[in-house]
Amino acid sequence: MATPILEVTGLYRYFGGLPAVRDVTMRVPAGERRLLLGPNGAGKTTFFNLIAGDYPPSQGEIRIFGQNVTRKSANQRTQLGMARTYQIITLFPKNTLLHNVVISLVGLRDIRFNPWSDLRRQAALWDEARATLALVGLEHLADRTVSETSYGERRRLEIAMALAQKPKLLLLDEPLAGLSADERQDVQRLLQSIPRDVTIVMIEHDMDVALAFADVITVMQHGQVVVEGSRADVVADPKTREVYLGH
Amino acid sequence: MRFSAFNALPRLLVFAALLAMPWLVTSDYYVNIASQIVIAAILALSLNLLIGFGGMISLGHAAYLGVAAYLTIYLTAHAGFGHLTGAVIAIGATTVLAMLFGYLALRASGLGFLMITLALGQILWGVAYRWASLTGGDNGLGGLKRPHPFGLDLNDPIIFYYFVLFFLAIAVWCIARFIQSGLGQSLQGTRDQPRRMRALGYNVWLIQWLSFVFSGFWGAVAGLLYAYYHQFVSPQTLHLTTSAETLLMVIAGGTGTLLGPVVGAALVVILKNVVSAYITRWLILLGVIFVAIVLFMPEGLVPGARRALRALRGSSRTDTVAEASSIAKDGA
Amino acid sequence: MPRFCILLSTTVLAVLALTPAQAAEPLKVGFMTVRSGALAAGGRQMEEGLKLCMDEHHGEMAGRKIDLITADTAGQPAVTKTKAQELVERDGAQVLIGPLAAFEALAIDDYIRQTKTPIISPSAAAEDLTQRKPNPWFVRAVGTSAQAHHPLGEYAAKDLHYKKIAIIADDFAFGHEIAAGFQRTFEENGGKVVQKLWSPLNTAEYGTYITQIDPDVDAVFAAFAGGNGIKFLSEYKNYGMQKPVLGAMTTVDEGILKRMGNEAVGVISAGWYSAAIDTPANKKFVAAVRKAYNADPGYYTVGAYMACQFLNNALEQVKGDISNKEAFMKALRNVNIPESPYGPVKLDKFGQPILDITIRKVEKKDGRLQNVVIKTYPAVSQFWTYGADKFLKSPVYSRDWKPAK
Amino acid sequence: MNFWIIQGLNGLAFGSLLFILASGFSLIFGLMRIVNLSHGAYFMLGAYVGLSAIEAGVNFWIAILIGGGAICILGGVLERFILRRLTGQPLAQVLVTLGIAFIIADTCVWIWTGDPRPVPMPSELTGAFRISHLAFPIYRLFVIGVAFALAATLWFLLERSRLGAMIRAGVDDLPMARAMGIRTSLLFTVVFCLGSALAGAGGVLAGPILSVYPGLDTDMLPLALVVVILGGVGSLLGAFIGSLIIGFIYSYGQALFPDLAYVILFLPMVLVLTLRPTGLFGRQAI
Repeated sequence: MATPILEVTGLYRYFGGLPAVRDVTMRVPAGERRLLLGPNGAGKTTFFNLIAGDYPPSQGEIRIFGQNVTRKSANQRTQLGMARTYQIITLFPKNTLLHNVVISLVGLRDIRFNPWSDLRRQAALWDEARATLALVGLEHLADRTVSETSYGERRRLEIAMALAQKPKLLLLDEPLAGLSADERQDVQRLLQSIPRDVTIVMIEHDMDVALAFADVITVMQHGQVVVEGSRADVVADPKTREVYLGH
Repeated sequence: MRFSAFNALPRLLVFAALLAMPWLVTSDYYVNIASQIVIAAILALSLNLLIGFGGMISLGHAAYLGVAAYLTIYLTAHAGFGHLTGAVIAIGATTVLAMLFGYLALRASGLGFLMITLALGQILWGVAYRWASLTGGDNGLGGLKRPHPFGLDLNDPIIFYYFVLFFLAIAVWCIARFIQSGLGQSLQGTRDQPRRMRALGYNVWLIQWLSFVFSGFWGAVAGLLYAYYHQFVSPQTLHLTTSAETLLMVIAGGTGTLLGPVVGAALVVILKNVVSAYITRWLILLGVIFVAIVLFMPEGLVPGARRALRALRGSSRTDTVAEASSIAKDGA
Repeated sequence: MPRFCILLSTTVLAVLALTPAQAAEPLKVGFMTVRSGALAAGGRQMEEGLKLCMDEHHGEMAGRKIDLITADTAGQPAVTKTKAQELVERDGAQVLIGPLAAFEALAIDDYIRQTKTPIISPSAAAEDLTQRKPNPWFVRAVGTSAQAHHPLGEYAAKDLHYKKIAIIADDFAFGHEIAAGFQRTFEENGGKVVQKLWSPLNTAEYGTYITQIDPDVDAVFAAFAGGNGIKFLSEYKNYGMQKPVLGAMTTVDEGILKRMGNEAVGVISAGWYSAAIDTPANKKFVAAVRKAYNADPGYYTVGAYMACQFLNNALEQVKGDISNKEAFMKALRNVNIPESPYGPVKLDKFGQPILDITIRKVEKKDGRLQNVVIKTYPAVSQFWTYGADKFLKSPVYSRDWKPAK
Repeated sequence: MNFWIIQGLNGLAFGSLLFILASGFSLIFGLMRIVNLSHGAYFMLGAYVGLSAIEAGVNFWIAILIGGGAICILGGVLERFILRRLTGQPLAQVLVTLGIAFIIADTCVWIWTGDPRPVPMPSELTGAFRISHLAFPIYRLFVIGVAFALAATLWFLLERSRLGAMIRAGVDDLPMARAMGIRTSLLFTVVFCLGSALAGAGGVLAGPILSVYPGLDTDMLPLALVVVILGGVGSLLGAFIGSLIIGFIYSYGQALFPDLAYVILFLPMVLVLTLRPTGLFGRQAI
């Protein structure tokens, strides 16, 4: 069996003595679409943040692409080929969409340490950013500032910034949250167009879209994994029902 | 990107005024004041790199001014080094100090960062005060003769003025490039969204540290010129009040702009040195001006004046305004 | 036409040294004081002393009107230099009086040499200004740091018969120099400095230092400047300390003595001046100060007053003609005032006054604290009894001059 | 042995003084996130006002109230008309609070002439308290007592009173406090007045030990910052323990390492902050 893209073993994270993530173990093989489900406060976002490296786990091990990254910083993990979007949108609101994507591109290039070369003159970067925006259908808004765009457009920009980095592992934190029906379809189509060599782990509450999209589903509650399996298995499992209806 | 005439004009005017200055005034005294403004402006610009573009409020920037000045005078006037060697070592060693201070200060952020820089500055002040055998203690260190680079007699106030103005021009140029460079843009990203930047693959700490060192380097250049100008340095140069004054120059002029620190430097230097001859309680006036700036132009004099100008021009030219604002934000 | 007159007076007539014509043109004197910041109190006293002297001469010296231009250095060396430039280059000052602090005087030392501007120091006491780095354009109207404390060391050993003394002093050059001068003569006369405590100039409270004082000493020599004397003495008393205190001139200077209470009574100090000196010249001076400012003159008041008198004396020697700076400087170095608040004053070849040093004791008299004179050492040189050559060859007075035993 | 006792007492007394100085600063920062760089100036102005009151014949205890009251009013006015508009703008806060500090400092030189002035001690507290051959000033013992009483009062105020409940709600989550119907606008003014009053009264109280002089403000401000940062920002307990630690470092440090006297406060601070950037008792990043 090939090395899993993401492998998490016995992961714990405490906040002030309270466990937010408890003994989570998970393997995500290459190309899989994995969905994380669970009620609010189940620890999904904390789990994401642990994988992304925002803070270290209290216990346990994280491997991406077969490499132990438990003690590696967020930016080091990104350099390995991981990208993420945020639940609460964090962009640079005063800059243009294009600029935002360029910043994303620069993150993986040595020019980020260059104190001299004018970023505005790096035509290749700007072209690539424009192409990425085209991918998510935002090229016509490239020169708008983020603050002038709609919520749905920002969501797509979030995804564009992640895709711009050509990740092999993509973490999507509620990419559909707060979107209108039309926008949902746009984003859904966008997600489906992502090639299979990108492994995706996604948190999402919209069951219809998510279930249609996912290969394997993990249900979390109280920081623990409750059920894990294929779509059909999880839907059929009584514990899933308990998690959702019990509350 | 095009630069609109609207946006470039004030800068051109300021630059022309700086160039023509010695011919506009009646006494060498004013030329010397202008030299001091220019030196203070270089220091303020370097601090602005941290504050305006990096969001790191430092209260210890006098460290680089003072250490470079001490080293320059000590090396050239007391340790027998030549002017060029002395200058290179002074700036080099001060930059190395910035590396160390950056390493320590960037352990914290926000108020913690401010306090570490303050504390490091005060430690240097204490060392300068106490290590009298090297620094002359509170009596200070003097005896430096101004150099004659390329046959220029820097004892002539006008030549000296153009000499420091040349350095200001280089500093503005380098800093303007820096702001638009990959590192500069990354720094501005870490200021606005450090966590996001990390997720995008940026080593936030390293970017801040490199910028810190870059800022320290320009602080050292200001220190070198300070030593040439005053030919004397004492612990007061390193004191918290110098750091605070520089911080106030930056904030009053407008953080995150190129012109702001220059205007702020002019304001403080003129009040302290020129206005004090006419108004005994000039310090009250300075305080009142600071309060007034906050009340009427909380973003600082330069951005505030820009805003006022824009308002005067009315809404008929909204497109130009939008562009101007985007450039201003990019770090004009 | 007026321009022609000026031209005439400054060139042709000046060469001929026809003084009456010069009376038309006022002499510009730049005065550097401190009006803002921590040293403002001393600055104000200097202004008062200077004004008194100017008024005494009705704004005229040797027949020339004096045009006094005052500048605030804020007590900062960098500003001091700018202010010197302002006075000399912009306002055309021909003579400077000031500045207040030694580090200010040192900050403009090079500038004074470059511009060859005669300067009279009304307060800066740093030894080297008239010793190892004498500036030909500089004279001082006050004693050096150690000048008054050489006699005090001898007095403590010979007259007070103290054997063991602890020194506590401000940890900066002025304190170092005072302490070293005192220690030198005290130990040469059989005493022993058993402890030296150096408190930073900005020490918040002296409890930590007071409680370290060796309980076996005969007395404590406390050398403080500015307001530190006030803090130290009141704390000293509150800690129940009984050992007698010797002070430096500035520890119980009249400028702060007026703010002290009983804790200061009995402190013996030395100085080149005391408001209680019983001579007609001083009585007249003190009465004038008391009338104008309702306070006894101290270090800064009398320093500035005397600097102004030096100027007057030198101007009279050159009959108001300052166009020949070298000649004026020579006259300034040649100042000889037989009667002054200080007593008789003349200068040595380094530009440093030779002064009567008084040993004073704080007593309550006429409802106020006064430095009552208990002994006078006449005509004391900055080199004490060592002579310039021997003195200048011995180690510089510094913090590490000689460790305590 | 005597050395350790007496320097310990010195440290305790100085730490107490620092707490009186820093408590108001900490209170204001904790709730309002305002770094009030005028705090040192408030302290100095309070001392001057108290001094003038005493010289006008008022008794020492009333003078403390007058000093505190004057600064309380000053702080309230400044909060209402200036600082209020600057929420979340740290740079503007730095500029305006330092500007106000300049104005106050120079005004003090103007009014009180710049002479260093001791604040007279109440006669019942002069002199030294003696046990065997140890002597310690009574006034300092008194200051220690005041600091502990103040700490207890502030603790009670914050933890047990209605005002305290509102302040704590505001510190924890401002929008939530507002939603719960707490008049945060008034709360801010009250807290700022309280913090200012503590500075002013503290100035009078410290006057007999520190005396008043131009520059007292800039001598004291870094100390307040050191205490608050070292203890952990906005934590009253942190400020209290931080004050005592600084007090001990100050007295033992100056006695044991006289050569380090000039840097004795800042060296440990750099060490602590580089090892523990949130301060000794701070929980969150600052």
